[in-house]
Amino acid sequence: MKRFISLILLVMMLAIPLVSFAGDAMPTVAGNAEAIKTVQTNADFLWTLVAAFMVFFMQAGFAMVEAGFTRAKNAVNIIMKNLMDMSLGAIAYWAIGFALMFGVSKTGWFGTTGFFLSDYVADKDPWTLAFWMFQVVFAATAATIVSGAMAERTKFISYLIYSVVISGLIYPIFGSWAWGSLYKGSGWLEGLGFIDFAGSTVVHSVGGWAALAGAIVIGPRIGKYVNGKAKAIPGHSITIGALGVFILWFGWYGFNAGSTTAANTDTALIAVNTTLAACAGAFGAMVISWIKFKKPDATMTLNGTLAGLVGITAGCANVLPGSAILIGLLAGVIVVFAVIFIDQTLKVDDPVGAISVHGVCGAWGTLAAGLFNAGGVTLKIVGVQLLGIGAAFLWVFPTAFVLFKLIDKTIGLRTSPEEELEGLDIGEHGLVAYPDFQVNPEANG
Amino acid sequence: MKRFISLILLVMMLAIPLVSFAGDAMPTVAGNAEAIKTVQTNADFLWTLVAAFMVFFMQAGFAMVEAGFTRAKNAVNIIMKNLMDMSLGAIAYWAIGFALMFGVSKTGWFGTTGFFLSDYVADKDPWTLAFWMFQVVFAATAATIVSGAMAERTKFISYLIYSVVISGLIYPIFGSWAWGSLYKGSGWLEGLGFIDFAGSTVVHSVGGWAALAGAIVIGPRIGKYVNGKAKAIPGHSITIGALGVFILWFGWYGFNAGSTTAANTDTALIAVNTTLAACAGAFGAMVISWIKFKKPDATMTLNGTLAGLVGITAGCANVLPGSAILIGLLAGVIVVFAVIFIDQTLKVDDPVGAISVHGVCGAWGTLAAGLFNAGGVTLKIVGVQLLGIGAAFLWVFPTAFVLFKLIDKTIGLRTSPEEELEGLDIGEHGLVAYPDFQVNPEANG
Amino acid sequence: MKRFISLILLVMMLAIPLVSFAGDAMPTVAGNAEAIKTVQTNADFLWTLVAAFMVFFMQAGFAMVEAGFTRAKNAVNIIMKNLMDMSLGAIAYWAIGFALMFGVSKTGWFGTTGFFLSDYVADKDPWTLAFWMFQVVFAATAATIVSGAMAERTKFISYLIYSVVISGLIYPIFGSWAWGSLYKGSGWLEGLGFIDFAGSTVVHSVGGWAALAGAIVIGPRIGKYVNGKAKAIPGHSITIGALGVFILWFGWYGFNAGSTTAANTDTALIAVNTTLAACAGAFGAMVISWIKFKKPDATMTLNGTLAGLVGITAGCANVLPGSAILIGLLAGVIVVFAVIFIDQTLKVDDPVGAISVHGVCGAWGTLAAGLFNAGGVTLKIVGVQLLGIGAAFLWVFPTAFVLFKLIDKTIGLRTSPEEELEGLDIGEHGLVAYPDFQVNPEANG
Amino acid sequence: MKKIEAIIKHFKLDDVRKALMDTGAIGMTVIEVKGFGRQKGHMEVYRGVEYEVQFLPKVKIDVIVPSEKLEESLKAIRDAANTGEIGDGKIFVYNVEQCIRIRTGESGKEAL
Amino acid sequence: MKKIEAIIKHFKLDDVRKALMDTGAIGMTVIEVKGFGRQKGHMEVYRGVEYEVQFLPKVKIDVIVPSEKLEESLKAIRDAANTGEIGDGKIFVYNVEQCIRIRTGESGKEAL
Amino acid sequence: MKKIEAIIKHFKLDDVRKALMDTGAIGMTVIEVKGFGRQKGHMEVYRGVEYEVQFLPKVKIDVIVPSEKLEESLKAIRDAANTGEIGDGKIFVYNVEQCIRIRTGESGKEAL
Ligand SMILES: Nc1ncnc2c1ncn2[C@@H]1O[C@H](COP(=O)(O)OP(=O)(O)O)[C@@H](O)[C@H]1O
Ligand SMILES: Nc1ncnc2c1ncn2[C@@H]1O[C@H](COP(=O)(O)OP(=O)(O)O)[C@@H](O)[C@H]1O
Ligand SMILES: Nc1ncnc2c1ncn2[C@@H]1O[C@H](COP(=O)(O)OP(=O)(O)O)[C@@H](O)[C@H]1O
Repeated sequence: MKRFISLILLVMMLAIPLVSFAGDAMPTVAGNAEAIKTVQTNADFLWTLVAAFMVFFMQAGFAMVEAGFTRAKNAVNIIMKNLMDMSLGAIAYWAIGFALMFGVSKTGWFGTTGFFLSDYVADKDPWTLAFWMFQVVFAATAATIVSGAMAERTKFISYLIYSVVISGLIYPIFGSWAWGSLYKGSGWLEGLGFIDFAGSTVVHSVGGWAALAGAIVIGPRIGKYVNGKAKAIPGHSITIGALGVFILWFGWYGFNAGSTTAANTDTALIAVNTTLAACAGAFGAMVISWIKFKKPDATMTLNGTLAGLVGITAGCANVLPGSAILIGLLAGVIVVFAVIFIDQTLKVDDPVGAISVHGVCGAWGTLAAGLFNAGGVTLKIVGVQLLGIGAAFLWVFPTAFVLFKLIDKTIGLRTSPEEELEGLDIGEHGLVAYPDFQVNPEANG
Repeated sequence: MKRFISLILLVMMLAIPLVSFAGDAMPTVAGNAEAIKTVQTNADFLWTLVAAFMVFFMQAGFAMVEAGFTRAKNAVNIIMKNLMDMSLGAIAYWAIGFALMFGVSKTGWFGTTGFFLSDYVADKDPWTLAFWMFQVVFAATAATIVSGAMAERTKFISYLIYSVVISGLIYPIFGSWAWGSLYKGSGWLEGLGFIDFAGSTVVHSVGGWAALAGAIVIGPRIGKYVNGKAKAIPGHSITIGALGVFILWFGWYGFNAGSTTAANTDTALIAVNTTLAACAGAFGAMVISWIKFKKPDATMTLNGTLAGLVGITAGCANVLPGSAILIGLLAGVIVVFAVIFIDQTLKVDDPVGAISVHGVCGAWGTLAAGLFNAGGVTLKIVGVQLLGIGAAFLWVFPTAFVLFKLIDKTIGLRTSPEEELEGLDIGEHGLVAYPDFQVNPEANG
Repeated sequence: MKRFISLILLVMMLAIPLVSFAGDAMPTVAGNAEAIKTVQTNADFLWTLVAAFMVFFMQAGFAMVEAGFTRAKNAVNIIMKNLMDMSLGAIAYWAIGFALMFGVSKTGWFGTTGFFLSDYVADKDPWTLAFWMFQVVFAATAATIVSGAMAERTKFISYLIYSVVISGLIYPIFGSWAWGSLYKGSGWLEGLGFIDFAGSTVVHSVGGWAALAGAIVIGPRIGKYVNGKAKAIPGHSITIGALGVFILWFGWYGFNAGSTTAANTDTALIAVNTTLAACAGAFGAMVISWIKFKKPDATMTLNGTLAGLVGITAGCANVLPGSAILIGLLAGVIVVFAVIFIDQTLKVDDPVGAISVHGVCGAWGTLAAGLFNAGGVTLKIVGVQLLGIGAAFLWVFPTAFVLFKLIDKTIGLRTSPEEELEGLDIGEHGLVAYPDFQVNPEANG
Repeated sequence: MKKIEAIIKHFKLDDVRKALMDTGAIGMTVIEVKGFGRQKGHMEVYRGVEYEVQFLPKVKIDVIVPSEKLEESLKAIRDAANTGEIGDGKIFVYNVEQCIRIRTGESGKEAL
Repeated sequence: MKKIEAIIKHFKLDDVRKALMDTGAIGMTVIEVKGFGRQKGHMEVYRGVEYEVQFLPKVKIDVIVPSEKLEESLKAIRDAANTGEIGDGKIFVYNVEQCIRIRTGESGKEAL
Repeated sequence: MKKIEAIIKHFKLDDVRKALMDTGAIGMTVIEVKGFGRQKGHMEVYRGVEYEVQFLPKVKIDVIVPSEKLEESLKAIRDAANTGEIGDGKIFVYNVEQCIRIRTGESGKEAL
């Protein structure tokens, strides 16, 4: 009798995973437990993938922001760059980037396994794919940041080369330092306790510093600096640019809240922080621009929104909503000064403000994730954050600089002055973006 | 023996929550039950947040509809208004709106706890955040409706003030009457059985009646009425306007189906009803405009789509699909007549038809939710619906009217005629939306 | 004693579904098992609906692609067509299409039950609604493909009639052959093992072949062929067209990964394949166009992206990522040649390349799903794939051809030459899309 | 015949059109232009950089009138376009040597 | 030299261009304009409000020709632009006092 | 008074404007045009179809100057617009019979 009961219990508790939850089999405790795990796993996949799709949609946002903030004569070119940095970047990330970033890493400096998604081919674990899907759109985000800063003067073929290198090498290697252990890797920086939940540094600063290197190497657009004074070159469609910002904001919910890569309740705090920081960023930039320029500046306010989003990206999961407002507000203020400083003092020509939004506010956000840490702040925490910020700059800026210089010396980085004056659309793609509309004389200067 | 077995069973059924479902602990029935709840909770968060993100994306839709339906010379201004009513509105809703709407309410007229999301700071219950996230985008929707009706002539600073007041006070107070009990509140109107599942009245009519007050106080655009006859002032991009409508429709699935704030199977009926009502609304408006104006009118058909969506919002969870078609169809018909009546008879200048779409069809939808109630309709049900419709008007219209009058008397509501003629973009923001393109002489009248 | 224990176990395992998981009732194994099923069902609904919403959003993508790739003078018309094929199509699909496609089918040729969603009215099974929601947006996708190919010259009323017939008859009947058993039907083609997971043939080729029939019957636009030579008629906004492509790509994740209609881990492979094929498609088309035309052609590259997506649609769940790259790459190459062949050799005027992207690459994708089948390929598999491809053409092309001929003979398919020259927007809708902007002389030819 | 070129403010277009039609003019052509004269552009700030909007948008009306209608037409335009503010615009008059209606081939005054 | 200003329908631009080139013209300038003449605008309805589209889009071709080519050029334009329908447009002729090619500084007929 | 019509390349607009202002000109009008002359269009490929971009975008500057300023103005424009490359553009001169400032009613040279 005793035996019999024990047997039953044993079967119930242990053996029955064999039966498993499926069809009409008699349910068991252990089977249920398995089934629960399966359902949770399904939910995790669901959320990770939906979030990845939203982050993918940010590509549309970047394309629209960059097209809207630059001149009509270069719109086709900007769009082609955005389309191809995703397309080539994803293939490069599939071939090597993912392996460098998340493969087994003996040194803590880069991974060495899993090229060409071979992990999946080996194990058939679908999580490899879901995780890759989420990571590839992050790589594409880092890559696409640069196109805005180098807009209206970069050779298309040269941009394609850059695109492959950042998605395949520069981004993943830094990524492995901070995020490698999310999969099979292990990075030296995460080992120190570096906080960058969704990538203020890993994605945005990396993109931003590459953009800085590119903008320096390529030099300003013709007519941007006359006798050492910065000139305004307004973008051709604020409406399209603003649409891009709204799309980015929408996608950013996937970017930040999706970085749980699990369907859990942590996502709520992240979503709220993301919202409040974006709002405060827009507000901060509007107020500062109003004070400084006498009128609430639309392009600065749009930049401020993105600055708030970049600023909260590192700390979205470990700061309180009140802090998120402060982080966003300061990001909105910082971005205005950064744009002016880079444009007028450094005389680096960044048509869309990518360096300020992603580079500078990425650094700010990473620092803020330490300073406003809800669990308390120590000197060590702040120190590691600063280390991470510095490491990103020191890794990305020089390598990107060399890359752009190399391209420049070989196939050339910049289009001819004639082509630039006429617009890259004709020169590079043989097409104008808006053939049905007249173009303003002053916009072609 | 008996004891032993009982013990085992007891442990299995009760005591084991201590062990809980985690890691490799032996699974138990009670533990499983907890775990199931957790997974369902995770799914509820997931759906509530994804839906909130979709509703957020409606901000892009409103911005595009309003920009597209007004003139190029005011596009920057419209976009700034849409960006800032979200940004300021969210901060106002965080500070006070949410507390007034969902805080503990002793009277049934407004809540008094939970300012600055203090509930979360106290309890750390993440649901507070998820729920807030869903609600804040609803508040932003109500707020943003007004910008369209007051477009092309409102001072920017005045609009900002209005924005804070509607998101922080007017909307949440009415909201507390109808929806307070969804969280900690309890409203007198919901107590009577008022049906407004996703907010035909709570969100859309509230926005619409505020828009009506604003449009009356500010008066028509220069050139809109000449010798008492309404003139046409076509919008500058039907393409962008239509894109906005598609984005709104997409976001509306989050708006309606997300209002379950739970991942359950009720969402299916809601989604189907939403689809059919939108389709029927477009169809109804197209047919009526075709009959009345000899040609299928595009802007009316686009308005009809939104009218169908507004119309089904109240009853999306309690009417059958066949009824949804009827509700949408009638909303599409109503909106055409409402636009003409408001424009030509009332002579209230509403450039995008916001009052008709949101105010009038919001009322229709709320009534329809009673009339087509799948569970049967009684005089009482209809009476309460009418009461709710009336209460919304009586609360919102006077308070908004006073608010706009106050702004008008103090800092002024309207830009100077010169600025209006030249376009608000130059006057208010020092920027034109499309500097690369020539602008049509006739569009600047 | 024994009895007692047995009883307890019995109650625990069987009887307790009566108690069920709800409120504070004592949890049981069987109750838990039920509850787990409920949670998984909720997740399935969640995913199916979110995916459906994303697929719905593709309507915005189609509208933008088609508007951007055609001239400004026809933008209102294109948008109205896209809006109404969804609106009328959904109502037609509700009334009859769904029943023909998924109703009980005695013959394997079409269903005969479930008109007007009567299944739901009878059973109240919410799955009927969730499934319908997912299917209706597929029907709308098939329908909307045609508008691009017949753009800039089709009478609006005639397009509406076509729209109802394809959504209500042509599409669902073919659909029932391949997918009927997903609900209550059973089709002859699926019975043979036809692989078309998300509809390369069922949706895209069906739309593409209807587009071919339409474009042939209506004939080329005035000025498209002069002395037998094809002329270029550039679209009016590459920016808007590209935005449309990004929206489509985003929505396609819902299209492909959502076709599981279940929240499971299969979605990961599908998402990855979809991404890689789209990227490779863009790359393939860019390279080929670069070689052939000396410059990387933007509209071809955008078509290539869509070609990659169409190409992977059939096999997204049964090929490996490496194969997805190959399938996409070839689709990108094929689409360039197909566009040129159809335009210059067949002299069929398809302004947006719909026939090539959806028809031709749909066929390619269906074949590829067999050729690259991860489970291995046999002659039989390939044979059935070819049979399905052929069946789609033989069913759709003739019926659509007859339909368009019938419309042409009765109410007329084509607008007058004067209207076509002036633009359909004025003639059909009495509105211009961009009244504020001057229009280029050359674009009106 | 004379050609009158009037460069005016956008919002005066309708008034000028009506005034001209009252003098019996039955046709005219308008063109969007940018220009400056006494009225200079204004300074704006774009992303922190001050810049001058040098050319302001104006409308140019071309109307060809029989010589004997010239004075009347000039007065009509002036009266309709005048706001008394800077930037009201300018009127220039040219000689027209010939005028042909394409459809009928008529020429001279009849062709107007 | 004479300046010919031809205001024609959009879709006739290409024919007129070809006809002019056949006469030996080697340059021309086109401008998008809006105008009305015998052909008046039409009524449309926008959101329930009737309004008149007063100005219709046309293309203006400016071509400067040597005086001896004038008649030939006028005939070429007329023949190419004529559809026999209202709104076909008008041709105006002006005297050109001087012509300079910027690149070379040539002037007079050689500069054309 | 004379009217100078200069058809130049876009990016020379600012230089020409400055050069003219240095001669004392206080107003001008610019118009976006499309044209061709010695500089023909170029071939492009759209979706596999070769097509000629026949008209290239140019800017036309209209400036009315007192007759005695004509030569100086022409020189200023030529010098500023010249790049020595094909497509630099052309300058045409016309006689202006009358000039009126709308705001004040002044006419003749004072109205400029
Ligand atoms: N000398 C000129 N040549 C050509 N166009 C001119 C000249 N002077 C003025 N204009 C045109 O006339 C418009 C109005 O001139 P402006 O001097 O501002 O008007 P007002 O004399 O009424 O102040 C200018 O924007 C410009 O387009
Ligand atoms: N008196 C005029 N002055 C300036 N432009 C004119 C005049 N009459 C006609 N036009 C221009 O010529 C175009 C064609 O004139 P219209 O009278 O419609 O042609 P038709 O004589 O062939 O019917 C008009 O749209 C307008 O731009
Ligand atoms: N005969 C003409 N009549 C009218 N416009 C002309 C004529 N010839 C040239 N143009 C205008 O001048 C522009 C420049 O002429 P082009 O011959 O290309 O310059 P260049 O002589 O310096 O090579 C042309 O694009 C056209 O707009």
